[in-house]
Amino acid sequence: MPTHPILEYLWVIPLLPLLGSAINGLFGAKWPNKYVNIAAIGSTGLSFLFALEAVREFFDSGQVLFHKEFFTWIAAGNFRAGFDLQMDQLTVVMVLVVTGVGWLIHIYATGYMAHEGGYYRFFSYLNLFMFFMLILVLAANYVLLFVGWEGVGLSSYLLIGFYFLKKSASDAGKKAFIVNRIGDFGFMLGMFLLFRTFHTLDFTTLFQAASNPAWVSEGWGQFGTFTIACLLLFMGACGKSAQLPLYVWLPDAMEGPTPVSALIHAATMVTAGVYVVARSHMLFAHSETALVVVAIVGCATAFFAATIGLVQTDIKKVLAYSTVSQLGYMFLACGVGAFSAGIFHLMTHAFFKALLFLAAGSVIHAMGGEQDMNRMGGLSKKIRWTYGTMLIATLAITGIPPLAGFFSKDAILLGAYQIPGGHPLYALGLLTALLTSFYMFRLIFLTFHGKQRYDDRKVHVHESPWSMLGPLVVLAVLSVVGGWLAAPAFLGRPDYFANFLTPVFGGRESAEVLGEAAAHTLELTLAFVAVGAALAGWGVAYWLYLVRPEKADGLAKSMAPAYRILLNKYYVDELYDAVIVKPLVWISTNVLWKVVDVEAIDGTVNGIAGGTTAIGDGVRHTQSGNTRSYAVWVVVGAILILAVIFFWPGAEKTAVGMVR
Amino acid sequence: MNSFLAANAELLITIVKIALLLFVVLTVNAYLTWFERKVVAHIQSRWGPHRVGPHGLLQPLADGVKFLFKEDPTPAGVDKFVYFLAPLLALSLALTSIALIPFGPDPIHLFGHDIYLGIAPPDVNIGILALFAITAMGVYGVALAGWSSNNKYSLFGGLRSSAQMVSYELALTMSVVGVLLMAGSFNLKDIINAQAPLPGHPDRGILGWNVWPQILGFFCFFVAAIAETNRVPFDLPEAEQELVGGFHTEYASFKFAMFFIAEYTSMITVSCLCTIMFFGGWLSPFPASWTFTHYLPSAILIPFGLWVIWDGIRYETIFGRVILPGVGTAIAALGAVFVFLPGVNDFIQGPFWLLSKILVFLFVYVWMRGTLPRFRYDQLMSFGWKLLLPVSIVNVILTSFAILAKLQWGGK
Amino acid sequence: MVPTNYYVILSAILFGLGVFAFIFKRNIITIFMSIELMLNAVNLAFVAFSQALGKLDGQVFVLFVIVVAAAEAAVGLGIIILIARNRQTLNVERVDLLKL
Amino acid sequence: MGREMTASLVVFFVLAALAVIGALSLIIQKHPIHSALSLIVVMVALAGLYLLMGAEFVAAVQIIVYGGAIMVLFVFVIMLLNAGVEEHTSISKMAGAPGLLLVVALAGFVSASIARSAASVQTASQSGTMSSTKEISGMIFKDFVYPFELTSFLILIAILGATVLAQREKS
Repeated sequence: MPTHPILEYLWVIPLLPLLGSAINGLFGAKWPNKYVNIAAIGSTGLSFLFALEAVREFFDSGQVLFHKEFFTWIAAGNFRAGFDLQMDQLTVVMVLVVTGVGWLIHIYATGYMAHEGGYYRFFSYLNLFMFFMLILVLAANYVLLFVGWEGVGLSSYLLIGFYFLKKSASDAGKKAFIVNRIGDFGFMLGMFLLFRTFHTLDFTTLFQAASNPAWVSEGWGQFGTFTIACLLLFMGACGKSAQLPLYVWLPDAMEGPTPVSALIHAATMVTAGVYVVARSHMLFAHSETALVVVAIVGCATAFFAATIGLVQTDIKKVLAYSTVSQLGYMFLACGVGAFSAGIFHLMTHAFFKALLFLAAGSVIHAMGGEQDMNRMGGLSKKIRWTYGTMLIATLAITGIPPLAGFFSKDAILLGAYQIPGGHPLYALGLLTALLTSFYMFRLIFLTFHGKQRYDDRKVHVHESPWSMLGPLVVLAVLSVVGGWLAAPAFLGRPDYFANFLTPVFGGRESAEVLGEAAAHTLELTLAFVAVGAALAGWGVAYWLYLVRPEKADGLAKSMAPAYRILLNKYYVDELYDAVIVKPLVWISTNVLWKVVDVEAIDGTVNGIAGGTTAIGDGVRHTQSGNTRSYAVWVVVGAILILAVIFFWPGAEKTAVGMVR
Repeated sequence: MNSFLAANAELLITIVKIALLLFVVLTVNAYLTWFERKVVAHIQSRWGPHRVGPHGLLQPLADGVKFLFKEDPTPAGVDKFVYFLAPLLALSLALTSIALIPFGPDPIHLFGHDIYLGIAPPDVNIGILALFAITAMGVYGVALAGWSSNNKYSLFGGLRSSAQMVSYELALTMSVVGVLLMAGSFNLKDIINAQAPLPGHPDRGILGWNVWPQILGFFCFFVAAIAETNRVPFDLPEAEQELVGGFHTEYASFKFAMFFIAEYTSMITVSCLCTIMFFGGWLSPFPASWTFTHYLPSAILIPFGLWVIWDGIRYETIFGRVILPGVGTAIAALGAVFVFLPGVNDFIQGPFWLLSKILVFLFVYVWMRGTLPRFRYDQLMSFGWKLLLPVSIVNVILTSFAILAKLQWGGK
Repeated sequence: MVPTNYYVILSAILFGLGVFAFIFKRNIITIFMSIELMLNAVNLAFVAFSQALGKLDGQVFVLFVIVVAAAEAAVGLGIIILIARNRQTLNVERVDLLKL
Repeated sequence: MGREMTASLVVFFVLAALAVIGALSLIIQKHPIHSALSLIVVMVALAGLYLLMGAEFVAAVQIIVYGGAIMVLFVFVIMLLNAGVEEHTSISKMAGAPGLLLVVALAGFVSASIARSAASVQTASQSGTMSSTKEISGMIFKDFVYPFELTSFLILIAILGATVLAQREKS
């Protein structure tokens, strides 16, 4: 019995969901939902418990990086890709978030999907996703991480297209898949470059090599290998985490079932990009350029998505764009070097955004599948629990203290403010915060307040079952207390969370840039400003949608062009369609299909076949079954051999040798 | 001229010997037919030939003349070449086989040359093998004759005989192996000498012959030999009742004579072989110490001559009364010569015994023809394959074991 | 003594004639005979070399060849009889099908 | 020596001519029987050559087995099948002149290459007593005893095969 059983057998944690997935996938079809639930929830719950135990052991072992090579997966030359898992502080956060939130969402899904077809299929996919996600966060080298990376992409594709009979759903799935491929392409190129440079893809060795001053001093500076590699990795991250310009798939991904949106497209998968950037911070740290790019992209995405979110009427779409913008925040944090802040926001966001989605799902459930906020309103009386939890989540995301979002977002803004030349970023981030609070409260007001805009006779509003409300409550609690880890910072104490992650990020926190006291005062001021912005957004939303609803439409009319642009999401999809999709389709049709495939490939295949037939026809005549012709051929062969023997240099020797 | 003679003396002598042997063999053949007819006749209580010459002694001559002067039709549709080849082949092979037989142990000294009885030099290492080779070739005469004469009876005769000969050749060869093992040589002379008493051993005379230890072999050999020569009871190739004349149905006059002579010649050859391999060849049946047996030839010839004279005097035809006494006196005189010329007498011993043994075997041949019925074809085959061959193989095994045992415990 | 070359060249000629017979003749039996002819030619070469080298291995080998030839003849002629029985022909050019 | 030399040479050439003529007539003859006879001639001539080379045993076996057994089998089969003159179908084109050319080339190569090697063999030591049958038997039953046993197996199997092949199927 090893001292740290679970750490020693870390592979159990990802394996359990895979097991559940396999069981459900293989046998679930015939089973009643009950068994499927047991398999799915049981496996994820168990892996959550094991994760907890592993974390405990990790602390028990003094928080030293645990790294174990379980078996070698690919070995070619000096290249080794092993099934190596590792456990450090960052992993701890990720694993707990993934397993914990994932488990809750599983429970929720049992209620939400209860009446859907393909129940077992859904949970099989979901467990599969859990497996790959855990592989992703536990991986100790880029290759294995990439496996998880692609795996989650796959399962996300499967789940977005869960209602594969709906064309929009399947299209959305394909869109997500393809857009992600673009990012993954960059990611792979990044990996290749890294391997070519450092001859390893193992995190520890790679980062040691990278932190080797020789490299840094070697002027691998702003546009060297590091920059390129980091930008390529970041490209992948953009794809996965829906950043500009690759964000387009995420809103469409809302076609999937709501638990999927909650788990994959809010809490876990989309944050994988952030995780990768944070994981690779050693590399990014060597390239200011890359960091700046990350910051700018993140900030721009945050603002951009927020603006789109202002006018959306589909409740899930609003949440989707808010997810995009929140991810932007995280990248902003990474970009300004406040990695711990980014991860912190990742965690809190996982809580409240999952909560938001689940609550929205509960609303949709209550409305019997209605997603348009214009057909809701005044639901607060009817579904109190949902309303309460969702309100908490909204407060959290808008950054009202002392809820989770406040601390994390504040840390990010602080980081952005502190870096030299970071004020524009800060300003934009602040504006985004205002917008965020506006559209979130707009969502709340449109959905739960005001006069009811739906037909009572058609829709029978009803509160969701406890299997759905339970997770809501738990997540609500988490959204409240989740941020308190960082609370001491405001009381002048060290930030627990940051300290906890310090071993990973080497304490390169912007907070240390200024003196402690100055940082404290600055933090407080910034916090007040942020809260002010949030309240302002709240107020505007209140005024526009509750006091003077007609004003909103007036406003929309008064600035019609901007409104239309926002409503159409800046026509980005149309742009992509015109610039990329149409040419691609044209090329594939007229070049790849009509020329390459039909002419070249089919031509080759048929040509080979025809050639073989022709040769066969020719040779067949030698097989006449006529003994005498066979004899002739034998004679010819004999003559050839004899000629060789005869004319071979020194043949007489060999001949004598034959005799003697 | 003389120089040429001197140069090619060997060649000359050989040619003379061949001519002599040919004459002898042909004559013996002729009188063998007379002998056969007489014996068979007496077995069947008839007189046999007695018109042409006294006791029909000129009958062979008459037959010869008849053979020569009868019309010789060549049937239509025969394969000419083979049709003519077949009898030639048969006869020549039969005669060649005789050439390998040594008729006496030691040479005559004439004109300063050692002249052996028998054409082949006595030290032919593979004498017996050569004989078998020739007899093996003997199949073709019959087979080709049967095939070429474009006649179904002939064809069947040829088929039967070739099958029969091939089958019995195995038994023939296997049965001899025992003898060869004991002699340790293929050379006929060595085989005979191997039956002679070893120096320093008791001279057991007739008891030393191979026939006693090789009785099985002898049985197999003799039966197989009769089959090889297509004699009764194995004369299916010319079974009159079934196949008219068998393979020589279409042959007339001289070509038929050729087959005929070939058959009798091979009879002689086989008798020689039997004598040489199982009955001590020219060895006297009596121990050498019994010197008086050397006068046995005279003791037989003189009374026989006297009997012939006496018989001739009281013969019914004048011709007989003239000719027979002459012959008698000649015979008696020969016996007398042997008595009074001891050197000649000693030299004559070997050939005398050899010839007398051969005569005995020829008599046995005729005797069997007179008594035994013919086999059926399937009986023939099963007899050859299922009895003779296994028995001869067993004989080989037993012999080799015996020899091994002798080498192991026999001492010396 | 006759030079070994003569024997060898003679055997080569005989072998060639055998091959030509094999190619040229149409009667299965004759073709089979031509095989025997080739074997004989080879035997001649064997004996010639064994004589030239003063070793008997060649002759022993010839004996083996003869034995094998006998076996081959037995089986081959059996096959020929079968073919003649089934195809009513001995012409190899009419026997060019594996199955009737 | 000279006379002996010429004598053996004469004998050799006579036998060689016989053999070649026989082989040729094997080809030329139309009827299988004639071919068989020509082949027998060849074999007898070869036996003579063996004798000339002093290989008496081989010569005897050659005549007994080849002449007395194998060829008899051939003749027997020809008679049994009543094979006629071979018919003139010329389906395989290669059989004619091209085949002849090939064969000439083959024979040329064989004789040339082996003779070239034999030229060096000529000087090899001539053992005095060739083919004393005892030596051969010694080799067969000592050095080559296993091949010898194997040949016995081969013969057995051949017999079985022949019987099985030739027996009429029960119908």
